[in-house]
Amino acid sequence: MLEFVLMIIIVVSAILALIQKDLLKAAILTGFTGAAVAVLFQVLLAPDVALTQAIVGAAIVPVFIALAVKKTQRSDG
Amino acid sequence: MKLYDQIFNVVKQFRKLFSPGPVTNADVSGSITAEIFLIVSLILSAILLRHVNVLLAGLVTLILAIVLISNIPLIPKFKIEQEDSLEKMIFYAVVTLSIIVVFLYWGGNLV
Amino acid sequence: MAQTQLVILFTSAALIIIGLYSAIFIDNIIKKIIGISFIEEGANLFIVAIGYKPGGVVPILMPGMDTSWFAANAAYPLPFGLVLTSIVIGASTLAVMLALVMVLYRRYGTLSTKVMLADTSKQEEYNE
Amino acid sequence: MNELIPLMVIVPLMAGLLISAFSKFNKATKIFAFVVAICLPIIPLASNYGLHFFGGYEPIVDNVTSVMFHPAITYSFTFLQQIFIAMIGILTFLVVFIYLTKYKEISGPYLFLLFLGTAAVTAMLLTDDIFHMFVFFEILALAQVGIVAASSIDYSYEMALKYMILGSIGSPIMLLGIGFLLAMTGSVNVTDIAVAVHNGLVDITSPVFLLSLGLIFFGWLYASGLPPFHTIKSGIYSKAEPHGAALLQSFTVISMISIVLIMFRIYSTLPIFEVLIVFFSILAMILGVSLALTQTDFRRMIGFLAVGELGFIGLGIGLGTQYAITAGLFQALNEIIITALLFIGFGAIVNATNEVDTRKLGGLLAYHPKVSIMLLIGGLAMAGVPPLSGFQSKLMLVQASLSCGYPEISILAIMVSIATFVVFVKTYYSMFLKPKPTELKVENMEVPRAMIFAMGVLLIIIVVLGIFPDVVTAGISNFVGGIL
Repeated sequence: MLEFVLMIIIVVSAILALIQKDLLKAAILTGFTGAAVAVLFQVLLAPDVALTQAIVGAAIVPVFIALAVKKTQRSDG
Repeated sequence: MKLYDQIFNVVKQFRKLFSPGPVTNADVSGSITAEIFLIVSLILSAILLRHVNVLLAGLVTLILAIVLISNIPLIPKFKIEQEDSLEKMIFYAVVTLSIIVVFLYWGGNLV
Repeated sequence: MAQTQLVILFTSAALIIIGLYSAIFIDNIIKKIIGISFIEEGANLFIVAIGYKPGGVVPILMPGMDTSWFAANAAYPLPFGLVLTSIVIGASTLAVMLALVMVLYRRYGTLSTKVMLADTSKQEEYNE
Repeated sequence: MNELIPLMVIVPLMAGLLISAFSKFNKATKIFAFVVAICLPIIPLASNYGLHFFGGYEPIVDNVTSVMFHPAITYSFTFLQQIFIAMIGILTFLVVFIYLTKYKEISGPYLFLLFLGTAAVTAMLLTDDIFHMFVFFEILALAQVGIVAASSIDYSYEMALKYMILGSIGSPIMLLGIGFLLAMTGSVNVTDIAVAVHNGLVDITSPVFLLSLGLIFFGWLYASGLPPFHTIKSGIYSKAEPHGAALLQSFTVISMISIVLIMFRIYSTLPIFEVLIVFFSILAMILGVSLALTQTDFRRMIGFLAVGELGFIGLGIGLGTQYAITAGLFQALNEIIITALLFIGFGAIVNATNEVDTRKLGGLLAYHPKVSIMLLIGGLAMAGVPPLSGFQSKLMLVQASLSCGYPEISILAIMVSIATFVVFVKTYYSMFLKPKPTELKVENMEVPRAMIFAMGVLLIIIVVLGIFPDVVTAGISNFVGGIL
């Protein structure tokens, strides 16, 4: 059951990230996808991969994107 | 000389559109060479279909020849499609990917 | 095939398709990069799903475990090791792309792909 | 002496890291980089053939089925690897030498990128592990992007970003294909996978196996710059510094043949594999040469010609007989040298005039006679004029396609050679022979000595390979006999 919930979170937040007008929100939603994928890795019996993905996908990648947004422009237009 | 004039005019318009500069003989002869090379090599590679089916090869070659020759000059049209903007490149890459995947998944055993 | 694996495969397929869609149709370069990073994530998810064994255990040999029972029940750890490398590569690629975007934004003042990454001759016109 | 095999990757990698860390000591770094660059071609020539297992994990033989499994990452070093690694070593040495003499203040990160690319292609050639190959393929893409972005040419950042975005579509797709193979065979070692496929442990008619071919094939198209990636490949050549472009094209050729040899070992039983390769090679030849004919920027033109020549390599491998594959690999070796010569030679012209538009150039024969003669010989070698090396490999290819029963392909190959020659002569005429335009200023009368030296070395290799092709082809033919 857990994997269904995670699948919905992943797909919905991925789509929401791509239709956001505000790029900062898109960065945060990318973090949601990354975190949900990390939990999915844990469900798939890969705790080491889950740890790495939790750090990279849920923290580092959104921070990179947020930094890039801060240095450029926030709205999509 | 009709072909030469026709291509000369096209090259002139083309230069006006994309990169301004004088139109020289070398440009036009390059375009004509490219034109003839393109037509002949495409038709020649269509003949390779004879290893699949002789009738199909003849038909495809004939149709290709008619289509290509009636559409002279090809190179300007061709070059617009091959410019280096990201949109066109990604579009062609994804289209190629989907053609390869669909062709191999459903038709890979037919060859 | 177990239900879990099927769900994972659907998820990774959805991520890859979302990524390819965004690569073609989204104009904003940062969103395009976000979308492309989903392709990488989908591929990783697929490879981890290969190693999964329904009803198995985590492939770490604890003291007191029977070795033959462990060999029969543990998940296959090779794909997990591969995905670790792949995640890090994906993050570094993303970082390089974003750095290039930041440099280019200073020159063009916009994030639109149609302006920033157009044909070179058109860029010359834009700069004039 | 098998300890030398991993050193071929480790030496450039470590040297690159050290150089970029200590680049503020300018003089010492220069000497160090020069010494390492000399070592690069010597290590493969001094090493013995053999296998190297990382971590010392020897292959395990299954007692029941008597099938061998390779638990370690395996490097295999044979004649083919030796000749290609030595060649890339020579080229890296020449490029680093040109770079060191050109600038007083060297940039550590740029040298790091050059060495990183060399290490990556060396590992791709040596490795027998498909995922290891993928990792170095990604590293190579990063190094290429760095080399392009580091050049001071207009719009190089844009081109680098385009290449990177296309790469981040191409490489996950390839990873997915590797995943499919892993799911079917449970291994990433190419020898193990090939044994499993040839022993019938994998159903080769299943759509999943075919799909894995398609996905890896797409990654290969990106790595080698065949259509639809021919525009971006020629673009990044034209936006890199000339000596960087000489190295970039050799990276492309080597990654192309290393991936295609791995694919060949796994998928050679599928007839569609050869059809796909021949189709895309013919497309690359036609598109590359006909687009090169219409270019006015000569760096871009050489880029398109390089893509067109890649088609010949693919053709040799697609035909699939021992003779044809030998011809294709020999053509790959020749192309690395000849295209590097052309890029360096035309780079000397850019250096002298700061002009890349062929319409605004002319009359340079009087200023740079040495460069023009060497470029002429290089162009003749590319077009396949005897007795130069390009002639030998193209002759072999034409013979191979005739003996396979495809005379159309031989005619096409000859036509593409002629068109290549036309492109070269057209550019050569407008740069060297045409009267000099009045507004053209020749600023640097002296061409850097290092460039002349590099071109001379490459020219000697071209002539020697043209007169004695057996030195290389006999060994390559043995190697091909081993994988067929």
